[in-house]
Amino acid sequence: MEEASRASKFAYTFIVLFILWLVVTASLDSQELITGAVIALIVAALTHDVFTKAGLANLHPKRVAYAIAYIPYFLWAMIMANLDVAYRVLHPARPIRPGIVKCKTVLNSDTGKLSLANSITLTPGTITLDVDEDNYFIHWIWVPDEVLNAKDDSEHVEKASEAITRPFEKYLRVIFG
Amino acid sequence: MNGQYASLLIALPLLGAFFVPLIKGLGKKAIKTYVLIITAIQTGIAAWVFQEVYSTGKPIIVIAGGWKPPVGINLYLGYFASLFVLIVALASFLMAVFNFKAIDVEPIDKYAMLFLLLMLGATGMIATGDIFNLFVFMEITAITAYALTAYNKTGEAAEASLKYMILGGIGSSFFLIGVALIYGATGTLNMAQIAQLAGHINPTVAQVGLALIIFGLAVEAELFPLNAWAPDAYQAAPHPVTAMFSAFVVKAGLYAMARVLYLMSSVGTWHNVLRLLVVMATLTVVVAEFSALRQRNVKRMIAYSSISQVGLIALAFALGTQAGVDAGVFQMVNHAIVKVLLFLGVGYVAVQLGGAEIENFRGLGRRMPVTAFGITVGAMAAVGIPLFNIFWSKLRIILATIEVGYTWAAFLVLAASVVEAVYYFRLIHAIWFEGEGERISESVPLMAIVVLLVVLVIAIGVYPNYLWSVSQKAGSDIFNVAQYIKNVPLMGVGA
Amino acid sequence: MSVPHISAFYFGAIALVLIGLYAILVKKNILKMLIGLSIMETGVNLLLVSIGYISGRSAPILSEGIGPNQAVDPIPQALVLTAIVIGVATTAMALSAVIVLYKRYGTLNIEEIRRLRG
Amino acid sequence: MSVLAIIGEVLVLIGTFFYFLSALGLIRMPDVYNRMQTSTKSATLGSLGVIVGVGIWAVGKGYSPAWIVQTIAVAGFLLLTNPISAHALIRAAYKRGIPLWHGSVVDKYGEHLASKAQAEKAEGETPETSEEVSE
Amino acid sequence: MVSILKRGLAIITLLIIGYWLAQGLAGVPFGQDKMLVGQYYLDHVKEQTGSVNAVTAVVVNYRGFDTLGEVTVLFIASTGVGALLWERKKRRTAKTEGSIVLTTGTRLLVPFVILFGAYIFIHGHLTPGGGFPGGATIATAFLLLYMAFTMYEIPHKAFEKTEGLVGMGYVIVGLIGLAIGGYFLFDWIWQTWGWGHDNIGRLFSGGFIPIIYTIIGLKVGTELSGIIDNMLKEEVSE
Amino acid sequence: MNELMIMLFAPLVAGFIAWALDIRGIREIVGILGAAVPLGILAKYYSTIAGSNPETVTHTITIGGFKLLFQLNTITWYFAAVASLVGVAMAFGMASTSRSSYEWLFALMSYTGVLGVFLSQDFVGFFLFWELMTFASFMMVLKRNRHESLKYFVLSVIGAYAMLIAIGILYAKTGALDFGAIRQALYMDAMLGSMSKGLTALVFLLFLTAFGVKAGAVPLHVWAPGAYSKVDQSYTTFFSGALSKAGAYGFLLIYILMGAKLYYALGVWHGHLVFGYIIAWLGAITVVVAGFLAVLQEDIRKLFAYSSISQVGYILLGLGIGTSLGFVGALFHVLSHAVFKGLFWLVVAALILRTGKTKFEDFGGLAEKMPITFAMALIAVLSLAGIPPMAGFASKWLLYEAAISAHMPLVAGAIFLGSGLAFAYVVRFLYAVWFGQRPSDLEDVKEAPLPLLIGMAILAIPNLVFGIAPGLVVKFIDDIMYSLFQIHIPVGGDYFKLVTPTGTYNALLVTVILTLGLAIAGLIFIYGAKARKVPVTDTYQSGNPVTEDYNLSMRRNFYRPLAEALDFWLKYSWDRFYERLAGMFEDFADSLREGFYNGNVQSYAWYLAVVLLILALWGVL
Amino acid sequence: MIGINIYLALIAIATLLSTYRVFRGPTTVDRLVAVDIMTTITTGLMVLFALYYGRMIYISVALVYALLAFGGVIAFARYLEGGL
Ligand code: NA
Ligand code: NA
Repeated sequence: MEEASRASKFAYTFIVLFILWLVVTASLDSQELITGAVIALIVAALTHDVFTKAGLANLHPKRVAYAIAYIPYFLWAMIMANLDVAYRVLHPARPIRPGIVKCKTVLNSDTGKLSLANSITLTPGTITLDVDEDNYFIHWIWVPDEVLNAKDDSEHVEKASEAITRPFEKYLRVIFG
Repeated sequence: MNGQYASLLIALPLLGAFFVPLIKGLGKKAIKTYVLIITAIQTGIAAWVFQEVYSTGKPIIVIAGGWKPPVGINLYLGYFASLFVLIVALASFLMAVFNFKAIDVEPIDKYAMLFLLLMLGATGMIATGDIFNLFVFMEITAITAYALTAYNKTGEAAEASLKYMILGGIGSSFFLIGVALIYGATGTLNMAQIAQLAGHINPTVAQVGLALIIFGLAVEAELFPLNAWAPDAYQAAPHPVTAMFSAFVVKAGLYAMARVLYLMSSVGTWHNVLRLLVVMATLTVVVAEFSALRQRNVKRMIAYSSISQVGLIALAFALGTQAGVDAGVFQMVNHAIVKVLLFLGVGYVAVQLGGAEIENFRGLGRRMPVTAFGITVGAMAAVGIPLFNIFWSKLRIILATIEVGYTWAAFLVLAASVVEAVYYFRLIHAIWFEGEGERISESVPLMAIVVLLVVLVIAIGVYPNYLWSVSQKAGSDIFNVAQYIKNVPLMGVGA
Repeated sequence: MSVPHISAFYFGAIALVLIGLYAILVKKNILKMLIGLSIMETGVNLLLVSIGYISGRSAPILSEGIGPNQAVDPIPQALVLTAIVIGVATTAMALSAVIVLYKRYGTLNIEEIRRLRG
Repeated sequence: MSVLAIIGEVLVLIGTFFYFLSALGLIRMPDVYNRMQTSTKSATLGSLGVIVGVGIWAVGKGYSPAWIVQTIAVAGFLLLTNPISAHALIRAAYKRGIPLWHGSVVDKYGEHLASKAQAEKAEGETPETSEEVSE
Repeated sequence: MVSILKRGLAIITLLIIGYWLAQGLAGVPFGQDKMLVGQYYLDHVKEQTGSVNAVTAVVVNYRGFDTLGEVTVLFIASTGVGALLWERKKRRTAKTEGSIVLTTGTRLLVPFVILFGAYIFIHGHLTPGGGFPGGATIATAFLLLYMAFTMYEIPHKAFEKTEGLVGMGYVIVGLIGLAIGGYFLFDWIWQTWGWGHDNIGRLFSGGFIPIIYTIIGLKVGTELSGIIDNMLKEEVSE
Repeated sequence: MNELMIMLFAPLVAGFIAWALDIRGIREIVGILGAAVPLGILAKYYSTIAGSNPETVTHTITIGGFKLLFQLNTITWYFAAVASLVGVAMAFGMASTSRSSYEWLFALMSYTGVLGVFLSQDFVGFFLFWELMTFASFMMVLKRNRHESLKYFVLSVIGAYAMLIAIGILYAKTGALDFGAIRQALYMDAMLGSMSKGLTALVFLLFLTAFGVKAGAVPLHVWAPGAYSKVDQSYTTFFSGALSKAGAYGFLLIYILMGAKLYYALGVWHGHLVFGYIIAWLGAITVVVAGFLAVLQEDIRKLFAYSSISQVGYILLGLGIGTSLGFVGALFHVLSHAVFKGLFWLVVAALILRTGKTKFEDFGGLAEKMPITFAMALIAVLSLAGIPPMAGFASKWLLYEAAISAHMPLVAGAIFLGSGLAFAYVVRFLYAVWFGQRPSDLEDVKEAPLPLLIGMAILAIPNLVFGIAPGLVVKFIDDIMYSLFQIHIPVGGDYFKLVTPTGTYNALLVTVILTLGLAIAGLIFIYGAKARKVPVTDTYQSGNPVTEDYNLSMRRNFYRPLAEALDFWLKYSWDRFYERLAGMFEDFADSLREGFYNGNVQSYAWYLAVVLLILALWGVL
Repeated sequence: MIGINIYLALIAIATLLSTYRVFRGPTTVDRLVAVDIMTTITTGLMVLFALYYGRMIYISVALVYALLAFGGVIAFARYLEGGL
């Protein structure tokens, strides 16, 4: 994905920042809005280059829709993860079989990779240890048999990705490209 | 001119320091010149304030933000403060001249800022009328001093600075606990109002609070045994800074201690605090003089001498009498002059000859005669020889001490002074009657300062009347708390 | 001699001060001593805030229905803000000095940082 | 008491329970990797529960709806940052050489690093001298 | 043995000191109303300063002089650190690059953190906050940049100049007060011009507080960032 | 400007001018003029302060908040006049011997200091000028010798600070600093006793130390031999002739200010005032010890240095006797010691100037080469040895009478022994330097230069005048005693005759007889005696073999047997004692420094904790 | 707010357990993880207090706190990873 124009980046950053301002102030007072706009403009001018590559393209309706849909999906995943954790913590036998596995992602954008990493970290027994190009190294609290018994590296990656990254990627690929 | 403009005393050094980053690129010399100009203007303002206060006989009360005390913070530029602010500015100005020769380590722009802020800190400490504001200015002074002590970036400098920080940190923490207690008991931070209420607060709180505040300030005021940081810091700091430490930084601490002490004189255990301070001050003198006796590094030797003189001032302040306080102020001024002279001379020798070891002073009379002459006069003055300024103040202090009944303290102090006489004797002898060497050309502006200070030392020695009357007024400013309370326009909050 | 009754906040504050001082008095590593100093400062700040606290009252921000008689003393809070900044400043200075010191002496043990003495 | 308040309070209760679980995991798990597995997630979810719960509860109590906006801001912030810090921590643990628990079954990352180092070494052998000169 | 003795002595000493402090503190009971000047502030803060946050009013208005000093202290620290760690040439010492998670996270967070810092210092008179936390927040943004990118450097010249300029700005605001209202640090916006009197509780009120806090926020932000920069680098031996 | 001030500061100003100009010739003229001014003004005021209706001349200045009171009255005039006389002689001497403007500055500064000490009627002025005088004389010594100047310096500073504490105590107790008020207050307090015995004794002890140092009383004398000998000898004239009198004056001041108080506080022992007795014994010991040491010296400067100490001892002794006769003797001896010892030092100055030698063994037969100097030396010798009709005899005779009439036989014995010792050393001086064989390198020695001779003459004449007419002095002393204590002294007679309760001395008669005798002797010497050449090593020990290591002659180790006899005592030297003390002190200071400032910041933190602990304990308990 | 004591008790236990881990270690990362958990819990607690006192303005305090804590943890983690 090619980089967006400066104006696009700036506009996008400004919009995001202004929305954040609204959230933080939680107010629609005109004075707040004016000030927020001014500050958002200044900060956006200073930071848009850092903040985004895609610029306004991020606000494509499809992406926004997927992003909104992703929230409940992810929350659900997260709650499940925590129930799993509760089980492992509270179980007297402490049922764990940890290991570091390798996945591959189809995501290209940095933001997408970040989201994937964070999503992984917050869900079932997995924490992103490192991301190297498209390889994800993940600490897994219970490495399942099919991953453990994989014949070779590619099968290992395939199985692990299947279990860990794929579920998120279908959303994230749309949202972040 | 409106008295509120005395706030320029604070505003100018701040503006001056904040402006430095903008002229950073102009080079070392330009920055040093700039500092010189700022300190000169500051001296002008301070002189105006001094003139105003002494001619009208009324203090200038700077009311920050227009909030009358105790609601707002006020500066109290009475006889004492206006005198000492002038000394701070003047000493800074003279040392700004010295900077040209003595300071070569980068980054000069940072040095310049810290230099100006050291002046600011001491000015604020002396001028403020609010006890927490005192803390703030004390920290400004202290942190600047930490930075400047380490400025040369040698291991020794860092070592000295760290020692200073640890002890200063403990001191300021307990000072703040003391302030918290006093605030908890009175509900105010204004010094005049605290003085008004001091007699009525819970005696335990008052006692602990007063003790802690004095403890904290005594670290800055270099009282034994809280002064162990001082010789190291004096030795390691850049020479002009050492002179400033001795001339006004420690004085600001001393003044603050005296001010708080007398403000709280209606506290029940006040006299016990005085007695403890007398002991500490006397020991300060004795231990410092002993420590200076066989010192090989002359800068460190003078540092110890400075500490001992400071002990003498503290002793005078701890007597609890008008005579003592007057004498203490008198000594403060004299000591400032003499120590600027000495540290300037010794520092210049160290710059020219590559160190302040005693070996470098042999034959100095032939090599750098004017500097040598200045150091000699400074040394003689420090010993308390007649026709030199300190003779008068030392005499006053001894008489005041014995008058209160601390004959033993006078005994010990004078016994220590014998020691002082011996090491200064050795220095003078080394300078004039030992060693050989070629004549080195001496910087004209610096020698002009040396001569100016020598003239001051002797002029006050021969004709002390003016300075004595000034000191008396300044002393009564500290001692006469009732007058102080009256002078501060307290609005009727709570009272 | 009587046993003073003080609140848990005061107690905690004093405890922090003393723990900090203990570190300064006992630890051989200058960094640990500086940490002690910071702990002490924290204790002092806690003490200041505690002194200004008034039971059953709220922060001295007079919005959301809080009136002048429902707020705690604003002064100590203002003082603590200042004290915290000063503490940060001191710590920063101290750390820089430690960096220089370590570069020159190669040690942080205070028994070996004694070139200036006597 | 409104429904919102009840929902909010329940969320807070769940949240604090997850706090407890999180800390328990911190105690029970055998090594730093597994401790993080159990703790980071629970603490984050716990916070989510507590913070959003407070927002809902506040609205239920009749406070301004701004509460819910602000609490969501905090929760969102934690949701973004907590996994990042967890990631940074686990990476630090690995890079510091803290060994995996003896019961661990696989370490693909270790293999990856080893092969990478070998490749670099092979690559760096020939142009080593010229590189130094050019610098 | 010596060490045990030392520890023991330290503990005994400290316990006695602690007991003494406790005795003193017992005289200022916890939770009681001890206010004198404090109550005056609470009673008059809104009408006199336009600030809802009494702490802010104390910090910026009633005890503004302290705050000027406080700003100075931080400036000193920044200058002092700069002086002590000054080298002709410096570089970072970090051995590993931040992972993509951290770098991307930082990219996303930085604008928000700066915005939030600005929010904090602009709202100092309305919420608990102000220039110092605001500035610290902004500095956190730069800290994150340093943590994520080993090559990152703040724009030094711009930062130093900003530091100086906003510092001067503070003093000049005070001097304008002296010129207009007759007192150094006089809040001429609120008290002379009377701007925002009908706005108490909303953003455009509080006299010069937002101005001062903006100044402080920028100053603290740049200074702390500068300190971070200095601390993270070491000399390049040539 | 007031004449008192002119008188006081003329020397100092002249010194500054001489120093600043630093032009040979002008320097000397300015210096002599400055030194002469006080003498002139004193002469002018003689008629005012003396006579049947004496008046005082007073001047007050306010400096540094202190009121300094200067007064010319009989007693201050007397001491000032003695000092000025010596001062002028010194200036003339220095014109010949000193080539240094530095020396002119400090010599004249010390002159001002001495005058200030004598004229001050309050303790601030007294102390100020005391310090000035000490400082200036120290600078003189410092120029030539570090070790001796350090000794002088340390002891002087100790003395000065002892005085300062005493002054402080008196100020604390009386609230006054001027002599009149203090005297009054202490007189009142003598019976009230609000100032305790212990404190009174302490003040006395402190003053004793302060004045004892300056007077060179044993055991505080250790600075004097070195200091007197290691300066320009013309200056020693003043140093030993006038400056040491400040110490004696101080003892007098003790009587004036606190005599009654001391009497009541310390009481009487066997009919003598206890405090006076102490002073008398101090004097007696000084006379004897310094006398012995003088005898044993091989260096003429050292000899006269010890001699000076010994002679000032007489003054203390006289004052210590405490009777009016004792005072008369002491005050007279102030004058005679000043003139004869001053003269001696000028003679020594001439010898050193012309020969460059200082050891007895290097001198000989100079009477022919320096006849005028020799004549002067002869006057000095006679006066010092207490041979009539010189001033020295009169004063010693009076002291002896005083001791006898006060029933202090041991003290009288000391006077007697002291005179014998003095005789012993001056004889050696007379012979070894002036007579006998002249070493070959002294053949070209010339007579002393004119200014030096004038200086000698200035001091020689009073030796004769007051020797022949001691009544002149005694009469004046009577005025002093009356003005001080409202008593007349029990000495009758006229200008030439002194009559005491126990004896009579007719100076004129003695002079006439002696002149006749001398004339006869001179005739015999000129016409009858024939010079006889003897080897330099001619021994006085008939029969003993002369060896290199036991080689005694008038010029070398003359009194070595005496030294050997006194070995048991000489091996204990105060000098060494003080030096060891100082060494111990410095070691202690070092360990204190190393121990306290041990470099470990944790220790320093502990100091803070300990102070907090003390505060806490003090608060808790 | 009936449950406040229960919440506080749970939070207190959690904090206590985390404190144990801070002191127990054994590795520095263990301690840091525990600190991180504590900061997260504290953030929640602060928001809870905002409700307890009925003051929305406290929420932004929690946010500042969370932010600073995040910065601190990241800095420490990066330091442990291989210097800054
Ligand atoms: Na986390
Ligand atoms: Na966190």
